[in-house]
Amino acid sequence: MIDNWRDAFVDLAYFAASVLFIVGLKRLSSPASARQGNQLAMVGMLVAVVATLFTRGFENSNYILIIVGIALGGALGYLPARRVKMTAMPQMVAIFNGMGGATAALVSIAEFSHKTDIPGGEAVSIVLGTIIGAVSFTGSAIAFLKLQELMSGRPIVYPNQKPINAALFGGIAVLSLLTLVLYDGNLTLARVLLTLVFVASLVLGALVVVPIGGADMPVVIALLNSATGLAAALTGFVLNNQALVVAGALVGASGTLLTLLMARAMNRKVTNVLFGAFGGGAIASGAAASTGEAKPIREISAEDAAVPLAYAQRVVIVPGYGLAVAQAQHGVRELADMLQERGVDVRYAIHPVAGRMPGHMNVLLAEANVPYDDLYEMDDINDDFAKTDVALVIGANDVTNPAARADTSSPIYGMPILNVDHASQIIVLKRSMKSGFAGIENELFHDPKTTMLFGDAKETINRLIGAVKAA
Amino acid sequence: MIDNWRDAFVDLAYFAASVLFIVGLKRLSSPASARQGNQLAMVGMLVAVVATLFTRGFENSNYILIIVGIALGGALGYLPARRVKMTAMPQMVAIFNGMGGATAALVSIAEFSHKTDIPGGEAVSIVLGTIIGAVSFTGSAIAFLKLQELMSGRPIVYPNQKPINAALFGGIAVLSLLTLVLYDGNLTLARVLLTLVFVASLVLGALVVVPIGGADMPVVIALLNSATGLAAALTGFVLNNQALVVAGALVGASGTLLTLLMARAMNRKVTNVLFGAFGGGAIASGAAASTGEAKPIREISAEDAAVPLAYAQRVVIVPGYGLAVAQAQHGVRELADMLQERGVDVRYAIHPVAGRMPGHMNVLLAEANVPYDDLYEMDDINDDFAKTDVALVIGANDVTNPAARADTSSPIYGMPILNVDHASQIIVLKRSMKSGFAGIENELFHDPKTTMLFGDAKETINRLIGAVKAA
Amino acid sequence: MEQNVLLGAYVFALAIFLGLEIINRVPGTLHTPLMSGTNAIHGIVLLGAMIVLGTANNWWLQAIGFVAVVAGAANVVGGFAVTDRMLEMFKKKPVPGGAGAAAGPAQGQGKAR
Amino acid sequence: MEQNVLLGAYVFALAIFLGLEIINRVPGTLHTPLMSGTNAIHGIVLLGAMIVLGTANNWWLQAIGFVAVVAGAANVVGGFAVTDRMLEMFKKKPVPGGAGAAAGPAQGQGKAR
Ligand SMILES: NC(=O)c1ccc[n+]([C@@H]2O[C@H](COP(=O)([O-])OP(=O)(O)OC[C@H]3O[C@@H](n4cnc5c(N)ncnc54)[C@H](OP(=O)(O)O)[C@@H]3O)[C@@H](O)[C@H]2O)c1
Ligand SMILES: NC(=O)c1ccc[n+]([C@@H]2O[C@H](COP(=O)([O-])OP(=O)(O)OC[C@H]3O[C@@H](n4cnc5c(N)ncnc54)[C@H](OP(=O)(O)O)[C@@H]3O)[C@@H](O)[C@H]2O)c1
Repeated sequence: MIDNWRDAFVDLAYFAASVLFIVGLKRLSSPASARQGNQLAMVGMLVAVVATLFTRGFENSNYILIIVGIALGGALGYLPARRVKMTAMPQMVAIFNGMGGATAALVSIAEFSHKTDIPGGEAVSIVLGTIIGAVSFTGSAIAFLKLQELMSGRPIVYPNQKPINAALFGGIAVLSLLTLVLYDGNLTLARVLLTLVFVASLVLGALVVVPIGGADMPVVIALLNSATGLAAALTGFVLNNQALVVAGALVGASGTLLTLLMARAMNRKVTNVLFGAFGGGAIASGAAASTGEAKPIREISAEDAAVPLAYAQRVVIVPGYGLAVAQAQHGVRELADMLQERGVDVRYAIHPVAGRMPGHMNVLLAEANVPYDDLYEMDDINDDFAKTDVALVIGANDVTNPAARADTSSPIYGMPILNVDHASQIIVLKRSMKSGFAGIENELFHDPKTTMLFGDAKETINRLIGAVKAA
Repeated sequence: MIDNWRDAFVDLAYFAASVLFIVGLKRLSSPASARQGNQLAMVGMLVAVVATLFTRGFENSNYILIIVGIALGGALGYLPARRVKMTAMPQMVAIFNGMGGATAALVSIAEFSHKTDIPGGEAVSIVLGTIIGAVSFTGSAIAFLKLQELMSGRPIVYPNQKPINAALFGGIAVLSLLTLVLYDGNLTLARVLLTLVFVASLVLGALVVVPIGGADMPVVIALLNSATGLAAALTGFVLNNQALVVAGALVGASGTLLTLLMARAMNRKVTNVLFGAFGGGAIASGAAASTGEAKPIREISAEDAAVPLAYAQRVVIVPGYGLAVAQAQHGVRELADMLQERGVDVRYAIHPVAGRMPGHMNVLLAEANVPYDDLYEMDDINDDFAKTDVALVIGANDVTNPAARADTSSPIYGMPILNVDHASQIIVLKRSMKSGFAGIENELFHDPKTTMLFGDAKETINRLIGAVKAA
Repeated sequence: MEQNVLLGAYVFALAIFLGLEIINRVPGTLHTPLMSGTNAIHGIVLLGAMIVLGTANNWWLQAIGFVAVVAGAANVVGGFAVTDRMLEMFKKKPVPGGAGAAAGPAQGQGKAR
Repeated sequence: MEQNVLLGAYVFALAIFLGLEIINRVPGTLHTPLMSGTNAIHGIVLLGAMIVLGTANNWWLQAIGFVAVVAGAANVVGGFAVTDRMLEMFKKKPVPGGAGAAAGPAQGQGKAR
């Protein structure tokens, strides 16, 4: 009787947790309620974890291990999460995602290694959970290494890349099928095979991600994230635990859609990200970039740039990836404050894929305490460039490239861009004439209205601050 | 083995049907794909019905009854559905909804009358399914009678209405509880009790809907629709049939939300609809209407009205409930064609709650083959009234009432309205100075720019057509 | 059985959430066809009636089952037919008769929102 | 069991549809927090690790289970913490220092879309 109540409590708690995840995810996907949504999901997780402690059949001696494990893992997760710099968020997400994938794979393997009468559906779930979890683990780990620059962020190409991956994939498929065919008769052999599947999947995960460039990592992480969700759902099937199925499937589906949305926002195809470099575009643009050097540009000094800024009525700041690289957000904020004190109307134009992860600029500028009201999304500010005296482009490139609007042959053709070229005057801060992420030349820099202020963004901004003070 | 395959086929078909319902509903809720969505749901239903014929345990002799029953019911549904006039759609939906409610109640009763070892959860589902199905049946029937004008459409008030309903409701609750308490020991008695619950619920459904005015019926039908969905889901629990659970729950939830959206669109509270007349507003407006007679109005003849129409550049036609009553849509279409041939730019302004059901005007005008491109939703045309020479208001009243914008004491304050009063000239076609659905006076009719053309809309339009020809 | 009830509750709750999510933000024009379309969908209860009638082993159950099948079939067929008729009217028609401007079909759909 | 698998499939499919429905049309600004938030949610697989460890009856299963619990807990706690930090930055702050115009909080939220 008591046991029945206990089971009912656990079941009910899982149900409540599932509902909390759904509502949380729903709120997470709307800006005003996003934080609350995350907190609802947290509550759901807490409920589910506590309920799991009441599962029947636990060995008493294992409780202490569980508690210690959770405390240890929690600390390992919490400390870096609170400390890490905002710009390092993507690699944090990657590493946590890898942890989840590892968990799913280990749980699948453990279930296979101690259960005996495994029905067919469960066996399939176990094998798939092992593969997907393992791929997600090593894939995320490589993504972490690349983003953290412990490994080169450039696409790494090794000989026979495609045949090797194909062979590995085929091997995993064959081993998996063998496992499923054999386990009913020879469980011991099947267990060995599953271990091989696990190891091969680990290698596959790494090999698939190694050739992908660092800038594409957000898409890759989003995809691996959705894979881990799927693996969690599969684990749920094996354990007959609906909270896992619901939460895992939610994440699997929403993660997949999110991946597509992110890829679309940066005008990339997911297949391109996974299986190729920038393709034809990269070559064409390389050529364009080299011929581009011939066209005239106008350089400007910090002192000369300070004058139009200080005496403008309206300035729009266009931040890009270079701002993040240079960690110039605090300087920018200072410069903007100074200009605002002088009565200049300063606003920030935020392109959805400026930087290297969606929302990168928002997070970065928020870190420097830029008031949220000064940030304008692309659609809200694009018409205002025509009325802008100075557009200050800081380490942004592709998101201002007018070729996206007009040049059908450009690899970024069709990507919505900021209409920086409509401003009366444009000042661009970057280190050289090098191209940005898409590797293509930017006509904007040759526009007669544009002047270039070369140098690392952080230093240049500091010089600008000094010059504005003097102006 | 064969039987296993058979079961698997049925299960799979139900699963496919559920997915088709979901995708169908999804497409139904977007204008461009709505028809396709309905057809997908149809396919789902067909799949589910065919699969059910393969359920195991059917008596061979009953197949013929099933086929005859489906054919008979199908014909009873199909023939009126194809023949009925567009304006009679709401009552058609009501009667079909009632059929569904009856089915759910009957299935619940039948299950209770032949099953023996009924678990608690199922018993609860049976009782609730009986009550909700029965209420939905008679409620929908009364709604049908009212809309079909076989019964007065006015709110019918009988003495002690509230106590009677409360007593009935209490009686049903007590009988239901008794049924649930007793069925385990004395199933025969419980069966009798359930029959009483059924009968009482039938009476309750009728009594609840009788006092509601005909104009509120769309909201009531939407609510009963969602109730039938819920009853179907409950039946699904009893029969352990997930297709019923999924489809029923989908309809239950979406129907409830739809009810709220519809009520909000006509600025009504669902509780008001169910439990009260128009409340304070009705009284206040009665007073306003009587004092209103004193204010000046300007009448116009059809001949005089034809001239500004024929020589206007831009005419916007504002159809309302009176157009539906007068069945004047074909005349209006003819008039518009004539004007367009003369080079006048004629458009229709469609208010979301013009008429007596959402989308009423679209359906009505579509019936008269008005090109869909000429219909403009409120938000799309409201700014254009200022550039309109003549606004031709045909049997519309509340949806043009400027009090909704300005007069905070008005019962319709806050309802978005068509900015008819911004047009250069306004011609209103109605029979008298009587008020519309909300029962309040309309300042628009006293606007110096407004002229009134009294008479039944159909006749007046015909006279207008003649006069335009002559002009 | 226990397990079935629990899973049934998940199915029910998820379908509820899904229904709410799908209907959120539909334009007013679609309220009536949607009401009528969902009306047809809950006619799925016809399956229940078929099962009752199919497994009926006395005249009394046969009678209830038959009535239920007739009513359910009317709900399904009538509901879908009415909805289809309504939606048919919504679709773009060739601009009839002497009317002037003929706009592209894409435009017509765009305005639907 | 059969029945469980079937119901599990319904739960899975409905959750998939629900996930797709919810994520449809999110603004770009939320892509990263959403990715990170869903990342934390799939940490639910920690429950699986707890069950493995809790029911483990040999050192080998205990070892796998323990590693899995640690990794799962890191996923959950770290994921939620990172997401919360990100979202915290999104919320409206009092306009700092000498900056000019101070806008109402309602406005700030409205612009978020
Ligand atoms: N947001 C996302 O989710 C995401 C994810 C992946 C890819 N992407 C892609 O990334 C691009 C983002 O566009 P974007 O305009 O922000 O960046 P971008 O096009 O990559 O250009 C960044 C520019 O910053 C300059 N820069 C680098 N370090 C700098 C420093 N320390 N100081 C000053 N300047 C520096 C670089 O020029 P120099 O070398 O000459 O200084 C470079 O041209 C888009 O193509 C987008 O599709 C975005
Ligand atoms: N669409 C919905 O879903 C729905 C559902 C329920 C309620 N409502 C409510 O209904 C109202 C709809 O507004 P509405 O402007 O369309 O209609 P309305 O405000 O009800 O006014 C209709 C007008 O048409 C006139 N009329 C009636 N029969 C006529 C005929 N044969 N020829 C010419 N005129 C005739 C009436 O005046 P005379 O008697 O002087 O001719 C009446 O003032 C709103 O208040 C709305 O909230 C809407």
